[in-house]
Amino acid sequence: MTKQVQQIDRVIIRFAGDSGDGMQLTGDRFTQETASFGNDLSTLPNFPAEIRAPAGTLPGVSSFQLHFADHDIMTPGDAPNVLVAMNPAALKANIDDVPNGAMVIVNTDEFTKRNLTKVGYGSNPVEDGSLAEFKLSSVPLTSMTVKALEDFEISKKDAERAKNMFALGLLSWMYNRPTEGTLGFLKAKFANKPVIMAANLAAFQAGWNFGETTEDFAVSYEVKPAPLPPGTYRNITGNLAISYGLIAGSQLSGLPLFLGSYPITPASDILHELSKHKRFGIRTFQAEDEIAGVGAALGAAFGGALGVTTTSGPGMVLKAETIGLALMTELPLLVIDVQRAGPSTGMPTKTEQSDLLMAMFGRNGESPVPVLAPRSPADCFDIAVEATRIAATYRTPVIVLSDGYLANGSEPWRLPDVENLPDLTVEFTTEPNGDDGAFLPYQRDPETLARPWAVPGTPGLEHRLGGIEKSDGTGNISYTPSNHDLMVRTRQAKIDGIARDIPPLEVDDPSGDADVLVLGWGGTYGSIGAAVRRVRRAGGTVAQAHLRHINPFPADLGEVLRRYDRVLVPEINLGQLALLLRGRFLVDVISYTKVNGLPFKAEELAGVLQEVIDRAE
Amino acid sequence: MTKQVQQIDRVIIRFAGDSGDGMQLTGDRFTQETASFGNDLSTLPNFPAEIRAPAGTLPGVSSFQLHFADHDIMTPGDAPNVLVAMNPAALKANIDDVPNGAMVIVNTDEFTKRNLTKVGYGSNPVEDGSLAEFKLSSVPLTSMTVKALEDFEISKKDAERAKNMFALGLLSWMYNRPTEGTLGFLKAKFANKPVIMAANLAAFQAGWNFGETTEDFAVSYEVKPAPLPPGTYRNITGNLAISYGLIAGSQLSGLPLFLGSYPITPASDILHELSKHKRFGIRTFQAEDEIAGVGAALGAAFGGALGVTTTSGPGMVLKAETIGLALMTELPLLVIDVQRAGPSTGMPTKTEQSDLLMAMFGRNGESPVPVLAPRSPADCFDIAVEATRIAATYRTPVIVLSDGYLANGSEPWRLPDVENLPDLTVEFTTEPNGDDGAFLPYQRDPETLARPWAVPGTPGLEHRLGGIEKSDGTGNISYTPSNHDLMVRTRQAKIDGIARDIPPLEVDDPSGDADVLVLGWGGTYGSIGAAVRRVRRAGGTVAQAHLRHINPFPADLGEVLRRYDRVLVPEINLGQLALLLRGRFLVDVISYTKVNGLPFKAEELAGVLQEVIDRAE
Amino acid sequence: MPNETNGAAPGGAAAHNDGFAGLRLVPRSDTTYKMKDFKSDQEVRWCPGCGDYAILAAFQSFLPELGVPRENIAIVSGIGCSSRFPYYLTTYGMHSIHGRAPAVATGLAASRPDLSVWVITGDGDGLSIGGNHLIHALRRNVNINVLLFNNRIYGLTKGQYSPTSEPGMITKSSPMGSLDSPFNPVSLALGAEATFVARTVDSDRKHLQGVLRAAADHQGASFIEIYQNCPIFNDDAFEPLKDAGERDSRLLRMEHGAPLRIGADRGVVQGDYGELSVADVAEVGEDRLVRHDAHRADPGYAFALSRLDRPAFEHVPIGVFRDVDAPSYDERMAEQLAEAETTQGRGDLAGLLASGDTWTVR
Amino acid sequence: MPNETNGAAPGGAAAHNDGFAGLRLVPRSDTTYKMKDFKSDQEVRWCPGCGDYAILAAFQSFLPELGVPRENIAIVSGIGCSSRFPYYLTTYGMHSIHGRAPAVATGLAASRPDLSVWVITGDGDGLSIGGNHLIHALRRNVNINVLLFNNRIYGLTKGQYSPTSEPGMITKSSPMGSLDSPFNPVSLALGAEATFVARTVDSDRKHLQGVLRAAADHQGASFIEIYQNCPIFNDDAFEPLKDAGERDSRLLRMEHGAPLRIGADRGVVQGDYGELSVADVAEVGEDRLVRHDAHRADPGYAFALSRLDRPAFEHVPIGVFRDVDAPSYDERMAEQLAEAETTQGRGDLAGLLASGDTWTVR
Ligand SMILES: Cc1ncc(C[n+]2csc(CCOP(=O)(O)OP(=O)(O)O)c2C)c(N)n1
Ligand SMILES: Cc1ncc(C[n+]2csc(CCOP(=O)(O)OP(=O)(O)O)c2C)c(N)n1
Ligand code: SF4
Ligand code: SF4
Ligand SMILES: [Mg+2]
Ligand SMILES: [Mg+2]
Repeated sequence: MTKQVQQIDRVIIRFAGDSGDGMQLTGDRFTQETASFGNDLSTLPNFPAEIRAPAGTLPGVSSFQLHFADHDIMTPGDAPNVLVAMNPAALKANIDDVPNGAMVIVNTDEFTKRNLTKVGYGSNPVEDGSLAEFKLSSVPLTSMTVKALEDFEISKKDAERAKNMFALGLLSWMYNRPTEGTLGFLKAKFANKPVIMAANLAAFQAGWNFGETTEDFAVSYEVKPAPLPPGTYRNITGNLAISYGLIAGSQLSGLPLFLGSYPITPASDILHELSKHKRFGIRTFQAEDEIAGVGAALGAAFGGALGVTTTSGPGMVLKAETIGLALMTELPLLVIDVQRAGPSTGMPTKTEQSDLLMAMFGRNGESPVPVLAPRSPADCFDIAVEATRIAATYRTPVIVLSDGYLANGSEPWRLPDVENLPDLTVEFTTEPNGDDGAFLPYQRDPETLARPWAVPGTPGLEHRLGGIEKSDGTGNISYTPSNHDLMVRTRQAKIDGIARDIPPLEVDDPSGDADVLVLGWGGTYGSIGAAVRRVRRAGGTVAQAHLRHINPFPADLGEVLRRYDRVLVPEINLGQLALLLRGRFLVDVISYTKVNGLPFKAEELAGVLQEVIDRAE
Repeated sequence: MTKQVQQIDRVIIRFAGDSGDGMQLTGDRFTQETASFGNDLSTLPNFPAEIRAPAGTLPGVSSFQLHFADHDIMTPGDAPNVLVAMNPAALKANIDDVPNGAMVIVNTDEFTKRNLTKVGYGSNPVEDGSLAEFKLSSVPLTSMTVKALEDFEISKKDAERAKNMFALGLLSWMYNRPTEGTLGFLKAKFANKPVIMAANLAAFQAGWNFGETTEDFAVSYEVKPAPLPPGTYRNITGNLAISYGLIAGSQLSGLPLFLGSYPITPASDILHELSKHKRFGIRTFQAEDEIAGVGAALGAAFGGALGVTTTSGPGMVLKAETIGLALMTELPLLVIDVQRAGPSTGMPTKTEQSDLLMAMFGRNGESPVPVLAPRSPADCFDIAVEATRIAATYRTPVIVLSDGYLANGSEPWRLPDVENLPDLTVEFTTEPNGDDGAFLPYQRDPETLARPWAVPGTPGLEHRLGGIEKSDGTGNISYTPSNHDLMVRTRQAKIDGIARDIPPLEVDDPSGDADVLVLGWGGTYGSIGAAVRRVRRAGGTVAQAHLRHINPFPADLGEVLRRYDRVLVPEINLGQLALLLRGRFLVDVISYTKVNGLPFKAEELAGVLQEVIDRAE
Repeated sequence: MPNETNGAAPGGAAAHNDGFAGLRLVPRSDTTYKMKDFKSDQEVRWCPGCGDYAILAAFQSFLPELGVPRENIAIVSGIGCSSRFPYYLTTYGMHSIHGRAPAVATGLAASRPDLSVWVITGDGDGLSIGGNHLIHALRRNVNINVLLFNNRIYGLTKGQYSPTSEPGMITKSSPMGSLDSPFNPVSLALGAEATFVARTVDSDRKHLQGVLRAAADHQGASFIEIYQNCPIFNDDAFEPLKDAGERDSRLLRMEHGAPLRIGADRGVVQGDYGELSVADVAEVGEDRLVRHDAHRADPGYAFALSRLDRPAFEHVPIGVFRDVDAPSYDERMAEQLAEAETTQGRGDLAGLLASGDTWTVR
Repeated sequence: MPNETNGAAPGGAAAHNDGFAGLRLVPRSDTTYKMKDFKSDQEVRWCPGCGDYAILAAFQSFLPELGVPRENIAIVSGIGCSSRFPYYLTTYGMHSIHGRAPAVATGLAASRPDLSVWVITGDGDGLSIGGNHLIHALRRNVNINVLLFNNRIYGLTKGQYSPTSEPGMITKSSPMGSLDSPFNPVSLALGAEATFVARTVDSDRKHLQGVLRAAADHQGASFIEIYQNCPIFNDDAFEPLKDAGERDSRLLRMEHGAPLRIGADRGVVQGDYGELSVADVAEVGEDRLVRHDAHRADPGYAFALSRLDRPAFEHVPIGVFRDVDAPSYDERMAEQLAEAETTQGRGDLAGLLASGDTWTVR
């Protein structure tokens, strides 16, 4: 039977099932297929907080959303065009997000009385007509998988576990995905378990064939590759991109990387990743706590390493005292905070942007620290390199604010040409800089105000650092009043001065006559961009700019803000950047906030934006 | 010989000597005499950072400044009218602060070649004419003391150590201080060492007699008592006043006080003081670190105590995570930060106001906490009571920002009538508040938004608290997006709502037509007030207001700010309150900052203020 | 003064517990509870097969034995899979922050001697980030019972090595094997002056409850290491101790007063430098077996016992290593308050405020 | 790539130290130093009579023995009177923050095996706020030497009780006496799997230097408790050990291989449960004296020794309790890096970035 192939420009698919159903793997594989096909894409995994909540319950639902298109896109999408629900819990937890008319594929085998009751369904939604507004496909995924694997020497349990591959096969057929990647992946993954490997391959194939053969699915879809700029691409998550960026920073600066870290969601993957790359001379130290993690990183920095520490909110606050010591000793140090929903333990697996003011001010005394924020998963790479540059050049701790959404979400990344990455070579000081061969550890570079970095092992430059106020020049302990005032202002001036080598703010204002500017920072770039497109598509005029450097701000930020009648600042917090902008520039920015643990929906933001535009007119 | 007695309205005396010379004790005693005489007064002790730096060195100098007057005064004074210098180091370290024409009394015995060289004096300033611009009195204090004690059975060393009492006697004569207090004090202090007691009494008397007899001192001075409001007074330091305020808070609320603390300068004295008052049912727990200190205080609060923790900057940052837990569990908790010069270890014995933004924002996630700041040593009492009120009423951690200057400085305090202190009685919840006898720990009081406080031991109200986001009402763990947004906003609304029972900002604008407002917060009240008086005395018109409540601000603050053409905000930091005011009210306040570890000088501030007034005109 | 603050614990009935020694200051209950009375309505959310289920069940069915009103029991935990424990019980509870449960519990126990306070922690929570609070609570002999669920892995953060993971273990954060030498939690607790130290196993409910009983009977801090299986990230870490074939040749069940025996034929003897080792009873003779004494003032013997498991779990003592009498922290603190009140009289606020040099302006 | 990062330590000469075992990876010095070469120009600012002076002098005059270039020595301290130490030496140094020196030093030592790293800490800094970092550094066997100046008081903050203060001690924060039972730092270190543990006294320069020598010769973490007098806030805390009359009946000078003797007539014997006690040699006979063995794999004997000082300093062992071989953390870490490079080849950035599923757009 030849089937109809329909061309579409973009699709949003959400795979949802029990934590044990392998939805993250399924999503990942589909993403890889899609990436290698050349679509632009953006993903949003969503895990339960529990490791493995009881099977079939709402808290146990795990999902993975993927948006792919034949053009450049910015978010994982607001509402899925296709929901794959592996059990009643997955249906219940996700159906509210699915718009009328969308396709819903359910695994009917799991819609048993018991499973339905578990999540509070009085009757079976697959049968009672309550899904009438959707394009419903009822597929007995489990039993079909088991059937397909009848001839394999595996337990029923193992056969059932392959049902995600059946689903993947089906969807791969439906969207005409290339399958070599997945086949290769399965072969590698189960290299040591040939029977399981064969079963998974067979399940995948069975799913594909099911789509191809059955009448249920009359149409398959084609989403053409997106016309991305030429280059070699890979799909990358924020956490992986940060890891690679740190390795690049180490290689480019010539500083061996030392990571001191303590596991915490959603930052742990950076620790995991870096610990794999020892052949780059990378040392990873899993410390007893966050304080020891950053302490060890600072100790390593004293010894001439690129000291890095990675964490999330609850761990971040524990590092404040040591970051203070780093800024007093003026040693380079990278502090990566992958923000999650707070306060306190909050919602570890959910995203938020609410650590900004803490990053700015969460230390005793006047303690300025540069703050950067990546705007997309791939941008995490560039931000990590930029953070290395600033830390190494200015001899300062640098805070990078990623977030849970960027960390686990992914997008295609055009590989940079390694030869064209910036040269960040650090020259340690090896010669005295004072009279009579003395070494003055706090005699600064007149331009950057950075102090010399002389590492142990360098003869003649022996010196002592510490957290007590230091005398300008010599770095000896000083309680002299005027010296303290000078040092407080100098430390501030050093950080403020970084603005000199930050590029001007890129403002996207195609017509040049927008009255309204929407300004964001960090992980909301995609949502805001998508909202801006919607508005523009609907005929609205709006300018967009996005901050990656938050402390210091780009030098022209004030001027940009004043250029527009209205400035909308959407944030996943209660208005933290807005406070800084207002305080710094006295501009009455409009703060739009939503703090529900999820990225903004483009549609919602577009509505807000339109309102602001309408009011401005 | 009868001597002339001259009436003056105020005097500033600074006692300076080696750390071993007992200058703090001397200053304290002179202060007590002055207080009991009925002058208004203000003091500023200044210790070296070292416990006992090598004798005779500059870092070893310890001083105590006292300002007293026949009228109400606000600061310990800018420049001493009298400097008592017990050795060359004390002279060298302090003479720059002494204005021409002031009296300088030096202990010539210590001006030996060796001691002079130690501090870099090429020749003896007492003899080389370099002190010509001062009214110099050269007194061989040590040898005269030893002489006076010839007949006592004590070692020469002990005799020499009594020289501070000789000096105290001399100054007491000079300013006609009542002596009974000091005599009584010495008798009590040395009750077990009768010979030492007698020697000290004799040294004190000898100093007095020396003033009375010798021709060196032709004049003695009289400063009349100040016309203070009627009442019983005592002299009190900020740390003591906070301690008493906390005890009062405990008594008034009926909550037993539990202090969890870890020693740190300049906060340790609160721990010391509270540990003395066990008969008030006060438990003090010296924890293994600051985290355990606040953790234990929170545990005690869970159990129904008034949980308190005290610290300074470096310890404060360590408490952030637990403060976050307190605000999530919505339990009352008092966090006292006695600020010192930062960042990092900074200058532990010096004052600063630079923890404000940390107190506001130094936690992960959206984590609003009320912030209060006492404005004078005696005000520490009222602020501690007010903090108790807010914590207990709103079930929230409250941060109090004192500072090193308030902590050790003192002023007369009119004892409150205990019967008139506010009734802060807390009623624990003892009955279910939900359907079917259920207890809903997050069902709020509709007015205050406070949740019920039910303590272990209460039957039927067993419940579990924690740092993960809680469901509105039940308090169960919840990852529901809309619930999180609701809870984040509700926690914010609860703190914002405290503004309802904060009194309107007191604005001191006698003529009512000032164009310039000077607005401060915390420990700078005295300096700003003194500057305002100077300006007014010189014919200037200026209004003054001072914030004791910083989060939330008094409800009318924005309106007050907009009433004035210019608002000057002096701070001992780089403009932290200024940022908040600008961000919140979009008012272009003028920030004046000095960060040298010392309180502002009234003269300097007056100059700044005058400039702003001039520019405004 | 609106209220009386001294002495009386908020909400506290007078203490008259004549059961467990560790509950001397806790009221006795009139109700006789059943296990189900301690089961909360919250759905238990550990992975299938997690050892935490067994511990929870054992604990819930043990609690009625305490004879203490449910409202006088408080359970404080940190963060980790194990630290979800309090939600599943109907007592008062606090799921605090990572590593800090001993500190929070110290404040609660020290200010509320009328409560029975239990701390639930994991090997990461209690020994990594929270190690310091734990050892300090132990040396102070705070009146808490610490249950450390040792699965030798970080469960909640999905499988990194912990301070008790075996050296060389390959985990997410140690792809080439962990470089760390692990703590022996029992040795560490003994080095920290703990007055009660025990070890038990998730799967042996009877033994577990026996240890809980002994802990409740101990005044001051009790430390209990519970071997707990994490089937997801460190399955079968304790298999040799559970496997019917191996178990008997490895598990040393300590009983106070009885000779230390392993299985039918072997027992523990002491060497020249005090170290303990396992020998054939037939060879060395019954008389040379060490007779277990958990009440020795000197912790050296208990420490020697704690080393028997090296290397690699060859012989693992379970039961009570050490249980000695010492006044608890809450008790000593309460005594000072009482003494202050007795000798100085009850605090009087007005008197306090006026206690310095005062003067009067009329 | 602008620079070579792997392996080569920044500024590091190749290692070829053939002196102390603990310095195997540290270069040897060509210069022969004198004590004065290690004295900095900063004025020493402890109180008159403070024990820290003696320790500083002993340390400065010991350093030349290391035979290591001055620039390859780094001293990391926390906060406290004792922690001012680094300023007075001409080596590299960091006066870090309260309690965190072992963490900072771990990062430095782990990434720079070519340095000789010393940690200076106090009983408050190292055992109170910093207790956790200390025990973790010890179990990991990080290549650092920890000198804990134990004056049994918080000096810098002017006299509060510390985790080693005697119970009941009256201080600024304990006007009715401290409620805490103190740690025994040696027991705690042994409970934390320390491979080298020693104790010495500020006033006995020769002994102190002997212990420093042994520590330098130890690979991995060395822990040295130094009794230090604080004449201002806890004067004469160690008087019985210094007083000529009492000293000999109290101090137990341990020497590897020699019988444990106290003074002329007494010595140490072992009891039934491994505990050690002091007996008249004449009574028990020379043969029964325990012969000191610092190299026993099992820490039980060293632990038993550490308990001899109870109660109240009756007999105080000084010298090396334990000194056993184990690879150090920096070494094991370096090995993994080397192995990764050997087996997988040196890291190549372009290759890494392209290591996933890639596709090409033309
Ligand atoms: C300050 C802080 N750091 C890190 C974390 C992340 N975290 C949560 S639980 C945990 C370790 C859990 O291990 P364990 O205590 O052994 O408990 P288990 O899950 O194995 O029962 C970590 C690192 C956190 N929640 N807070
Ligand atoms: C985070 C933090 N908490 C507290 C302090 C205050 N503090 C400085 S040193 C010290 C204790 C010193 O005691 P110890 O380590 O025994 O050193 P000693 O002064 O006795 O040599 C304390 C509590 C601090 N500097 N930082
Ligand atoms: S991860 Fe391990 S410890 Fe955690 S719930 Fe699952 S099985 Fe239990
Ligand atoms: S306070 Fe004690 S420890 Fe500190 S310097 Fe003075 S004598 Fe030494
Ligand atoms: Mg664990
Ligand atoms: Mg000390």
